[in-house]
Amino acid sequence: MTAILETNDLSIAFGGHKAVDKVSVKIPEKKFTSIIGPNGAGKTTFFNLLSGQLSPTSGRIFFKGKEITKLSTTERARMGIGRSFQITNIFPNLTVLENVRLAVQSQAKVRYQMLAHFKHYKQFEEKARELLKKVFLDSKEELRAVNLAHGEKRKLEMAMLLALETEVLLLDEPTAGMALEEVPAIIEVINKIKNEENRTIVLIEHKMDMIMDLSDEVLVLFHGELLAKGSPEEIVENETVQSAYLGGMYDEQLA
Amino acid sequence: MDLIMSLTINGLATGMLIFLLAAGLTLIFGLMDVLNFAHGGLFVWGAFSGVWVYTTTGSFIAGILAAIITGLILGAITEYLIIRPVYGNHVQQILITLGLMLVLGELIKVVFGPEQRSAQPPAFLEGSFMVGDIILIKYRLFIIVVGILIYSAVSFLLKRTRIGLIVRAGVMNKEMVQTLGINIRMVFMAVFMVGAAMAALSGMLMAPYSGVIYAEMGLEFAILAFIVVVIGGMGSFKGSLFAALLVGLTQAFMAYYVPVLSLAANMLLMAAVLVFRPQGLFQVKG
Amino acid sequence: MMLRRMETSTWIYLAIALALFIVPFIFTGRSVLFMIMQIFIFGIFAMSYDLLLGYTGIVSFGHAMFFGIGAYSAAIMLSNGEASIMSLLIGVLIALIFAAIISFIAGILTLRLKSHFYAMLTLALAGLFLVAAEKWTSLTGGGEGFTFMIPDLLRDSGVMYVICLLSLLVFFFGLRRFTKSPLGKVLVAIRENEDRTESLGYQVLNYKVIVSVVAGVIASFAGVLYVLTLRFIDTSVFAVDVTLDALLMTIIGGVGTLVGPLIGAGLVEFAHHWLSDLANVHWIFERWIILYGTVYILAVIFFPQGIVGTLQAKFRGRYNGLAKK
Amino acid sequence: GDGNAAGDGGDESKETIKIGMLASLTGALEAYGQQSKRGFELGLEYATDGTMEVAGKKIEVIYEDTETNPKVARQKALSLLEEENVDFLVGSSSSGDTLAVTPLAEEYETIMVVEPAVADSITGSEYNDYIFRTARNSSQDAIAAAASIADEGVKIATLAPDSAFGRDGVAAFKEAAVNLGAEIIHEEYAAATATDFTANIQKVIESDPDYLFVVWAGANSPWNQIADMKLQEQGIKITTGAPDIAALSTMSALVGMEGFTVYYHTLPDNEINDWLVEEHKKRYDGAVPDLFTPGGMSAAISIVEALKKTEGDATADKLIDTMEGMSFDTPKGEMTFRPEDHQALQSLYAITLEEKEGVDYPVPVLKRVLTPEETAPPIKNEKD
Amino acid sequence: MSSLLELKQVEAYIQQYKILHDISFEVPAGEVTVLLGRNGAGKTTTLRTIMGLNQTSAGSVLFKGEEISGEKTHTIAKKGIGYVPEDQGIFGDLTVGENMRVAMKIEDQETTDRMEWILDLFPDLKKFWQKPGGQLSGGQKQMLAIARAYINENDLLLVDEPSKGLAPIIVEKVMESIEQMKEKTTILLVEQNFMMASKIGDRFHIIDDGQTVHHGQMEDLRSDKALMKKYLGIA
Ligand SMILES: Nc1ncnc2c1ncn2[C@@H]1O[C@H](COP(=O)(O)OP(=O)(O)OP(=O)(O)O)[C@@H](O)[C@H]1O
Ligand SMILES: Nc1ncnc2c1ncn2[C@@H]1O[C@H](COP(=O)(O)OP(=O)(O)OP(=O)(O)O)[C@@H](O)[C@H]1O
Ligand SMILES: [Mg+2]
Ligand SMILES: [Mg+2]
Repeated sequence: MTAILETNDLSIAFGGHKAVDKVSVKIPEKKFTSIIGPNGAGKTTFFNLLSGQLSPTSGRIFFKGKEITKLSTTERARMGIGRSFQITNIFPNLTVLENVRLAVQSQAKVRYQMLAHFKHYKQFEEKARELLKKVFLDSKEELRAVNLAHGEKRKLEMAMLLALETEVLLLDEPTAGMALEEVPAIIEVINKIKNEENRTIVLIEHKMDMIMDLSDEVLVLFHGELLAKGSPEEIVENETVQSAYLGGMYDEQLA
Repeated sequence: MDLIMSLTINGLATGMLIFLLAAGLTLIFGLMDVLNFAHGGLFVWGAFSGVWVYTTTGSFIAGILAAIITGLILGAITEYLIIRPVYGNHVQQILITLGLMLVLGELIKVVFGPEQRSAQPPAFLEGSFMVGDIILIKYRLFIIVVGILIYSAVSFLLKRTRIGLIVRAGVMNKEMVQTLGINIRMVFMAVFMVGAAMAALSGMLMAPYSGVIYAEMGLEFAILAFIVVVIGGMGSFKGSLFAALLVGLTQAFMAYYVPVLSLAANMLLMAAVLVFRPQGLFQVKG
Repeated sequence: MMLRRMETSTWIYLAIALALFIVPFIFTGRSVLFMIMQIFIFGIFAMSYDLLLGYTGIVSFGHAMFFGIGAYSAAIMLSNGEASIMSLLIGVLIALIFAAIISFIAGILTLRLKSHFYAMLTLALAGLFLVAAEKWTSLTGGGEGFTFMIPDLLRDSGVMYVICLLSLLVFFFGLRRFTKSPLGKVLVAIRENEDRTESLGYQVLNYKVIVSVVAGVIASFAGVLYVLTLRFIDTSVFAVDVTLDALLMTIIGGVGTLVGPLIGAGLVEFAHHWLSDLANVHWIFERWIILYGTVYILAVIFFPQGIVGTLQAKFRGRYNGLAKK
Repeated sequence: GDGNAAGDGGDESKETIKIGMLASLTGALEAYGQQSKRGFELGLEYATDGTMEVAGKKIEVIYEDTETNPKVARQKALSLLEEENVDFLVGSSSSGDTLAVTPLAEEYETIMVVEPAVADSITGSEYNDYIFRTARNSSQDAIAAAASIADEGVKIATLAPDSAFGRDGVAAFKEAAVNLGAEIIHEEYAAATATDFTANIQKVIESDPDYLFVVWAGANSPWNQIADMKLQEQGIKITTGAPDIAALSTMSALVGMEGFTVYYHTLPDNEINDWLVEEHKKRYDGAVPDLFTPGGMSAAISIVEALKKTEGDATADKLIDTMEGMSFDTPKGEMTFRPEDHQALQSLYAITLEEKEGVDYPVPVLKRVLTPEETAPPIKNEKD
Repeated sequence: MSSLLELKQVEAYIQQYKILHDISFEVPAGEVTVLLGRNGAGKTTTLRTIMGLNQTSAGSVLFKGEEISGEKTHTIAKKGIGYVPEDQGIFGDLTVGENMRVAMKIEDQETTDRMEWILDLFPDLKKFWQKPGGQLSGGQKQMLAIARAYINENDLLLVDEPSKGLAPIIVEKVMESIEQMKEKTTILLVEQNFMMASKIGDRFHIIDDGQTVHHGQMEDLRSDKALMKKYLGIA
């Protein structure tokens, strides 16, 4: 098993507060890794470090064995690290299709093409439609994104993320605030990606049932440190994890 | 030494005047996140209405009051009609207040006539006295005092009262503040009125300082105010004071030692700040 | 084959363009042509401004700087050398290169910051150019300005008219293509949500700098045409008013559309002419700026899309305006 | 030149003489524009004895606002020349507007009477045959300024805005003053928009002159600060050109100052001026004519006088012949268009500013009339 | 038992879209009433309409027997209603402390006591007292939003999805806190986390497509699998 992403004593502090503290992990290629941990444990911050939104105070990050610690967000995105955000982040005034098309276009070599008509790039549009189908949004492509329901916006984000053709997908609470009813649809999308796309997925979630269903491996962050890692089953059994994160309710929830 | 003292005092006075001008602008931006390019218009209106009352009644104090009242009234109208529809949208704010600036400047000519008007300091502030070889111009000392007073009063308001917090919170999320039982519209209007009154007051104080007022000075001084606000850090009240004094002193000393560059001094200062410290010398937020 | 692929709107524009070529045969008076030429020139200038404001969401307060650079480059070349086509071409070349360099530097420095910083820096730079033009008297004639000769060919206002019209068409169709290119789409994305565009892997700064340079170069060309029609130059080409004019034209006509600024230019020039003529009827029209400003304010509040944008929204039933920031 | 530029204006059969006047009727210089306009109206009336006719032809005037914007000036001039077919252009309030128009006068072979723009270049480097100027030019101002104070051994410092206007003004003054034996010991230039003059005045004090000559035109002015910094108490006398009445009221700190002026309504002693003052008061609510009112009037008189001489012939060539060297009476006494550069030589006035009962600004009181010969400027055009 | 809040046939629009068609329910004093319904059913809109952030186009909203529809939001808030919005409504540039201070209507012994209680409940807030709200983690923001609503003495609290994005252990704490709050304050809760809703709710109303379609006691719902499947998509 090769690690596609690897961190080495990765740390970041915000004015003395260590949000991520000496985390060394290996994220296996083409596997599904989940990150859990209490609120404020540093999960989102860890993602921010991986994707380049933040730069670490110390430690190093490797992507396919190459060090990327000093690279910018865009450079990393182009190498193959894509992420979704905890808050929805789309182009509100553009149509659903235009949203995805922009993402598709960013992958092409025509980023600075300023003389040709975009209509000549039919392939972008086709690809975008295909992706929308994948996330079950094909009926809404002409709607302005702002008018989508919350769950649909998250699906749109997924489509845009898929368009980036990145090898690694970092998903930050893709189902937050979503009705129970909608959750399965998202899980389906994620599952589809996992099975069909052959990509590495890293997921942050608080919904334990989802974690249990999807993950190959689970990492637990606590106060910025890596508290435990292992298969979902191992993690649920882990007593420290139970007292620090799951609390007494977990069993009930599963019930 | 005398020379340096003299340049310093005069530079400080100019700086304080600029500060008074910029204070309203920075207040409105810092608290309400509104870029008010009509600031210069309020400034000229303060100057003209104040000077008009001052010259007809002969009372300087009455002139100052008139300017402040004009500022408050114009501020209320402006906030209600012009600013309210564009809260939260910088681009639109810039565009719309620029339009208001044109209208206010031109209206001055309709109401007060197109000619420039002169204004002299009141008798009790006229002239200067000499301490050793240093000439102290009374009116300038007066301005320095007023500047310090206004700075202290506003700082107190911002730091020691809940008003400052409420306004800042209101900018970030108006609805949320309302659900906390606060009438944010009134608060916003009040802040805008205070900002406008400060602009008007500085117009009135400027009049005897430069001796003349004219309708076009609005845009000119608004640009100066913006330069100061950018140098100080958008929205930082302390920054504006500091930047205004810096600009005042730079002007005074540049004019003496490197007159060639004095015309470009403000612009160069701002360009340098934008390049090396774009958040301004005293930035409060990212 | 090519022809059939063209959009209907293109046909309409081409028809209008053709009609415009006939104008000099109908109105032979120079003063009418002069006015129409000014509309073309400011139309070009406003389009370049719209590229910044309407398409990319960048506010500039110093666009006059590029206009002035173009104007002075041409004027100085023509008055110092002989008034030949050659000197004019050299002047144009200098104008474009100079504008490109300045806009590149201004862009690199401030486009990475929040919107108002670019506005302020361009304002400052334009101010510096104004000061320089006033002080460098030997080159610029200072505040009083100077008159100069233009190549004989261009002295015929019919020829000048055709040149202005051709320039307008080239820039209009060029920019239309530009905004509909893949790159143009990215610009709109930047306007709508800059952070997101960045995280899609687009290097936003590069795009903004490209736009800033393109807009600067075009504005500078408009400046060249302007002095050619005026045959006189003074520092007023660097004045804030010039930028404000572009702003008003763009807003009133419609941001984010190219026809908008053109219509805006026509309307503003025409309204200006007409309203100030009405001053003989009633003194209030001497204060036409009040009227003008009021209309403008109302436009920003009630028709933030401008004339063209509002019409488009009506027809398409779709609202496609300035993003809320 | 242009195909249709030929002098339609010279059409003999035409029954009216059309004059197009360009002035800043709005904008920064609007006060000046209004003065010229009033003066011009009164001037026509005076010169035609109220008939508004000359040599049997009616005179019609079209006033256009340049908005102090060269583009608008040119646009308006073109429409005056083409649509209205005017026989004369008059104007304008700013030198920039004027320079944008003067080449058109040549192209359309139409006489333009420049009033009140002052730039030397109008009748200097940018001169053409169709331009006549009733306004005084910057050099005349400077010479007048020098004449009112300069003398053998007088030490003078200068203060001027750092602009072409300021620097040219000082240069011309310097030449004239040195000719009169004075010595310029210091030149100081301040930003045209400055509000603080401490540094400049400080340097002037350090140079310890007898006089400080100030050239100032912007709305902001150094007068208060000059008074506050007690220059006069330190033995430095101030001198400058007295401006229009609105600006005079900013100079109350300078009572006692010696200087010069282009015009103040009590200064010239002649019948035309008496008429002007009276009519102006009658018509405008008791207001007296201001700095540029007589200029406007002079421009009107010069046109009517020229037409009288050509018996109504408005052909440019004929007019040029007639007007070169022509003398005519104006509220400021006799003026003469110098044949070489078409600049009207005219009287200026050496004055002292004095306080006067019932007037809320310092009043220019006549010291001496500076004759046209005395203030004749150097000829600067390259006319052969 | 008298009802503290009563909605009668409320209709409301967002822009031109009619979102609420017929919402009618009562909130009895001293209980926890839960609004349930699928995504986009109109739960959030209902809360916003009560708060005066949305205008009603028909129907009435009675609070303590007094009509409050049409009143300004701040007036409604002053009558004693607190609100935790769905998007948390944190003032990003203000510190945690300042966020709390803005909310505080009065500073007396009572509030000081509450403050202590809240800070014990969410120690993270105490730890990050000086930190700008915008820099908190998603869950910490949620805690702050809840804390801010608890600080004032209110008769009624409207809480929109408090458990969103919270770790299970924190969800538990929030539940505890609601149970404690219940002693003094009536609560109207919107919650997707059915486990939580069913545990602390006394009665429920189901909203579907802008209409109240069903209501009853919480105990009954838990056993009614058919109903759950029909309206909540829970198998
Ligand atoms: N930009 C920042 N500046 C200062 N502190 C920050 C910043 N971003 C995050 N933090 C702090 O770092 C810690 C970790 O935050 P992070 O957002 O990574 O938590 P998380 O594990 O994602 O939590 P949650 O599950 O609630 O989203 C928190 O205490 C947060 O307040
Ligand atoms: N600004 C808006 N413009 C148009 N439609 C809107 C807007 N806001 C909400 N809606 C629509 O109103 C309906 C009700 O939304 P609401 O937010 O009340 O649902 P909800 O029950 O709270 O859903 P959720 O569980 O996702 O929070 C949805 O169909 C939504 O799409
Ligand atoms: Mg998080
Ligand atoms: Mg909701």
